Amino acid sequence: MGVDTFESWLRDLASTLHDNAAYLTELDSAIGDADHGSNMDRGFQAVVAVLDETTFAAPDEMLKKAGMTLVSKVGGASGPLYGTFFLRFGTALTGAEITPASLGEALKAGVGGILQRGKPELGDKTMYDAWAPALAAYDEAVAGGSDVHGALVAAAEAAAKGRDATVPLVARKGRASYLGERSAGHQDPGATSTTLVLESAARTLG
Amino acid sequence: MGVDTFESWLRDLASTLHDNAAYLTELDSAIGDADHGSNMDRGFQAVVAVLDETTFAAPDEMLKKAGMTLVSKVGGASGPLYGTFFLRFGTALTGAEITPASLGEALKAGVGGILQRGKPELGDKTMYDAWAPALAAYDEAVAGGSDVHGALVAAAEAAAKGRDATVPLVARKGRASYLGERSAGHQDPGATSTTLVLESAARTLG
Amino acid sequence: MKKLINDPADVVSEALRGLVAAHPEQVRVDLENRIVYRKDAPRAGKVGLISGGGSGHEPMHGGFVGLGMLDAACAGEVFTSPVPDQMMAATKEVDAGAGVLHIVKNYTGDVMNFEMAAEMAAAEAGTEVQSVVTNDDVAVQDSLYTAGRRGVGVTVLLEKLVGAAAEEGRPLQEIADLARRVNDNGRSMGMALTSCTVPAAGKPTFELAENEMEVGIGIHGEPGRQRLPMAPAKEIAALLVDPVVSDLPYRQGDSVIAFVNGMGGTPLIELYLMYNEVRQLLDSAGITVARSLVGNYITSLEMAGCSVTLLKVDDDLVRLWDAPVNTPGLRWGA
Amino acid sequence: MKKLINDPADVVSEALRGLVAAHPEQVRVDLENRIVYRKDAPRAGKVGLISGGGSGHEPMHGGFVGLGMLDAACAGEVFTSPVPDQMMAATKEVDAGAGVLHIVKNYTGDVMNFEMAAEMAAAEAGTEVQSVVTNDDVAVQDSLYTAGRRGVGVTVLLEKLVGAAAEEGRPLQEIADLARRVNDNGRSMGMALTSCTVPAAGKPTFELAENEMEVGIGIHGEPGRQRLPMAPAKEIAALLVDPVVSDLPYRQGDSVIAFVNGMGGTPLIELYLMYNEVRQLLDSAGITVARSLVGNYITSLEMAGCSVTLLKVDDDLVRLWDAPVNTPGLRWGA
Ligand SMILES: Nc1ncnc2c1ncn2[C@@H]1O[C@H](COP(=O)(O)OP(=O)(O)O)[C@@H](O)[C@H]1O
Ligand SMILES: Nc1ncnc2c1ncn2[C@@H]1O[C@H](COP(=O)(O)OP(=O)(O)O)[C@@H](O)[C@H]1O
Ligand SMILES: [Mg+2]
Ligand SMILES: [Mg+2]
Ligand SMILES: [Mg+2]
Ligand SMILES: [Mg+2]
Repeated sequence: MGVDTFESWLRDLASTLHDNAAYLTELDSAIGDADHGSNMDRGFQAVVAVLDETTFAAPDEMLKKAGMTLVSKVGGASGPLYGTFFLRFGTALTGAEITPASLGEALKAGVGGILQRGKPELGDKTMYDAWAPALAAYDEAVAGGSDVHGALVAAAEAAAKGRDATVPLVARKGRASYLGERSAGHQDPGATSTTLVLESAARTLG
Repeated sequence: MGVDTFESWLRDLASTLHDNAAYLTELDSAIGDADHGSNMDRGFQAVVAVLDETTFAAPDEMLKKAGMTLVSKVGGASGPLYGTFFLRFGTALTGAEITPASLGEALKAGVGGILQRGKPELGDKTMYDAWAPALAAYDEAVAGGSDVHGALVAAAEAAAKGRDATVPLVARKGRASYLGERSAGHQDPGATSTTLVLESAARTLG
Repeated sequence: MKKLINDPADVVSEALRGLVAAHPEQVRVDLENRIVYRKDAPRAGKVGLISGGGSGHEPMHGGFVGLGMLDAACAGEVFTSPVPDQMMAATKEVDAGAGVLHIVKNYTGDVMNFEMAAEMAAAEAGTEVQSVVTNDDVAVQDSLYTAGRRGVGVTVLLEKLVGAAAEEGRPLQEIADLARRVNDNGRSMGMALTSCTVPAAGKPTFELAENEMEVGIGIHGEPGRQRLPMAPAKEIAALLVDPVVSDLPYRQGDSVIAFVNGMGGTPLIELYLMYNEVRQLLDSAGITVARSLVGNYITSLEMAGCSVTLLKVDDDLVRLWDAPVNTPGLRWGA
Repeated sequence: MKKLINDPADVVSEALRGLVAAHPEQVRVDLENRIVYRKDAPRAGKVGLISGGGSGHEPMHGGFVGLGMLDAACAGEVFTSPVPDQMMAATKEVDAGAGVLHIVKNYTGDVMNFEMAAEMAAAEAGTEVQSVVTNDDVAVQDSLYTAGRRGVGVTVLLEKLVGAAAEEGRPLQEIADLARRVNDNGRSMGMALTSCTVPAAGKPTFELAENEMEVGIGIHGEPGRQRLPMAPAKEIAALLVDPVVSDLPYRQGDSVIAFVNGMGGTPLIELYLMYNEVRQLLDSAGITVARSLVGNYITSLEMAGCSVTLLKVDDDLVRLWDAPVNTPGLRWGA
């Protein structure tokens, strides 16, 4: 898995987020401020612009640059969260041979960044409700002998379940928390975009 | 025809205008500023309040007071116009024996006040388009031997025709003039209230 | 109708109570007559400046009472000119011997009611009254045979400029001449994205579809001269600026005060965006913007939309513009 | 969606262009970074004050840049907090050696982005940065386990008061302490009559029926805590004032700045009417209104509605409130 593989992930993800921008914003309208789709789209369009004009020697450089680009272009809650994810994810891959295990470590490092910035706990109705089961599923798959692709497919499926499980929750973090009980019955936009990130990874990596 | 007769006119007119307030405002919405009904209603409610608390010795005093009340309570275009009408109408009746002819003179004096203040010309799409034919019809009826009641019925019918004839006109005076060609196809609110004034007179005077 | 009101009949008097409660250092209010007075009116030796009109145009006129602007403002019902009694009471109250100027927007009702007040004040108290009628709206054809053009945005600029001149102690005739000169040099044009609802009427004055706008509106929630398909800000700016510029006309090298006014329901972010467009049009026409004003100053209840006013100015007018003003709605240098 | 805009993607930058074109004496703009700077920043010896946040709240924050208020404001996309690069650039630019205070409204995104900027500025330029996070919205339960209360109306008052203190040359720690004291003594509550439309989203964030209102809203067009049947202004005032008063709590004999804020689409006549109601409630609670502010200062695009903010003040705070301020959105004494 080289630079090209990761580039195709980022490009696939950018076009997926573009196609889902209105949907993500719609979800954010119900329990947030109607911008999650435009935020993600703006950020990943900027990542694509960077990919278009830069040649990267190694995946870690490309992923770190993607993270920095998200931090610089997105704003809101998702900018620092996804930005830090990619920064830490890329940093963790520096110098490492890419194996199912090392990729799992890198994912964990990325999510560690999200935990540090946002301090989400499981059940807060945030993107972490998709990331946490995804990490667990990935590790379990790898422990069961799965390759990167298989582990990512398992992670994406777990993320989707985590995403669906956000629906009944009363939010405790992010804007949805301001709604109190009224946040229940709506799917978290960030958990939805996280699922798109992992589904795209499952399609393109490994 | 004494004070009581004119008082019953003013009271009948007040309740007629109250019942038609929404309709007059509706007409004023199309080509004006959506207040003609509330203006007339506010003014005539104030007139009724004056009637309730004051005993008038003669019709002219009562009518002049009604005019001053309209001037003081209505504002807009209709306040000075109807206020001046009743002021001049009352003044013209001072000391006069009330006959079909003297009442006709008084109506003419009232409308003279409207002409002086508003400088409307026939066809400008204003209340004058109802007043002018009404005056002519009144005089013609009197010349033909009609009594006050008969002459007022004729005047009210002519006013209604004049009112209807405002529909196709392009306004040259009042707010409707700002609409230019778009004022055509709408009935003038003031010509409508003028018709109500005369219909009420025909019901109650003579 | 959804509004932050109680009984529609009480809107004007309750808002006046709020105004004086919020600005006790600048104004006092005669609640019975619905007159907002400058706190320290009458001012010895100063020409008294009075304006007024229907309510629903806030901050105009009550918000323009205070040092360097009006001495009194008479508030009518929503969109209905005040009655002569109000203007007469205000005229008597602010006359400090130097006479009084009535600033009247050109609407049949306003003109007639102010006229009656001036006649009454002259007859009763011997007060010298002059009137200036503003009529800057180029959407309406000016003609002797019609009601003529409406008075809109220029009224705000005029009240500021003439207010500063009156503060200097200039005599009534000079003040009145200045007011007429300001009116003659100003032009405006407005547009609406939505209608508005007169509280007593209870429903919108007109209906506009999602893809339509009204161009050539006034400030009374009335429909405009034309209903056009909705357009980008850049095109709307041209629709407003072009007829204004060509009417006076304003020429290359002219210096102006440029005023982008919100109709009440349009947020500041859009007004600044519009000002950016207007400014580009003026720049390319070679018209210099000496001063600018952007915000909700002469409104039409909660109508969304805006108007553009240009006023040709010389150094004297710019100096008067910069002079201190201390009112609820406009304040600087004090 | 009907707005006075061109491409939704250009709304923020075009509005910033308009802002600086309209107020060239007060501000300059870094268009690339979307930062509004006080014209003469940095000011030697003065603590630099920076705020910022999503756009759509105009005049906040760009309109509060100038003498006696902010040195810089970072504008994010509509309702999206700005990015760390902006705050870092602004921090470096306004630091005159006395350090910089970041004024941050409590939203996850704002807090995280400002935090990253402060870390980066400290690491890169050695700038001493303190942050104050405003969280005055009583509609939201404060708790360690949640995102906590939102920062709303108090932010405006804080920027004015702390701005005046910074103008006096007070040191960073004192300024930061003052800012925290102001935040601790302020509470707010808001309501909406309509939703608003984020330009990039193209349709209203939520739908409200003709007989409904949202109570406990923030400033991002989000639905509130409760949907209630529409009510008269008097009842709405009580719905806002009661939870505010009982939260701090404000007590009989307390002196406050009372702030009735419009959400953007509500005209001034209604805001003054609301202020009249709020004032009566405070009067009967024995709370003294030392100063007041009524108008559209922290808005939510074209949303109709209002919020009430109370801030308990002592003589020192009143003096800071009265100190000169010269910004596009708030101006007196200068
Ligand atoms: N403290 C947090 N920790 C983790 N994720 C969070 C946190 N706060 C918000 N989020 C995620 O961010 C998403 C919202 O992102 P976005 O709409 O782009 O930002 P904003 O809320 O600033 O408008 C939420 O749906 C949620 O998943
Ligand atoms: N110059 C005028 N002469 C005669 N009647 C007029 C004139 N201007 C307006 N009107 C009448 O006044 C009516 C409007 O009255 P109203 O709505 O109460 O006042 P405003 O136009 O000030 O809102 C018009 O329908 C018209 O009949
Ligand atoms: Mg969001
Ligand atoms: Mg009318
Ligand atoms: Mg009217
Ligand atoms: Mg956001």
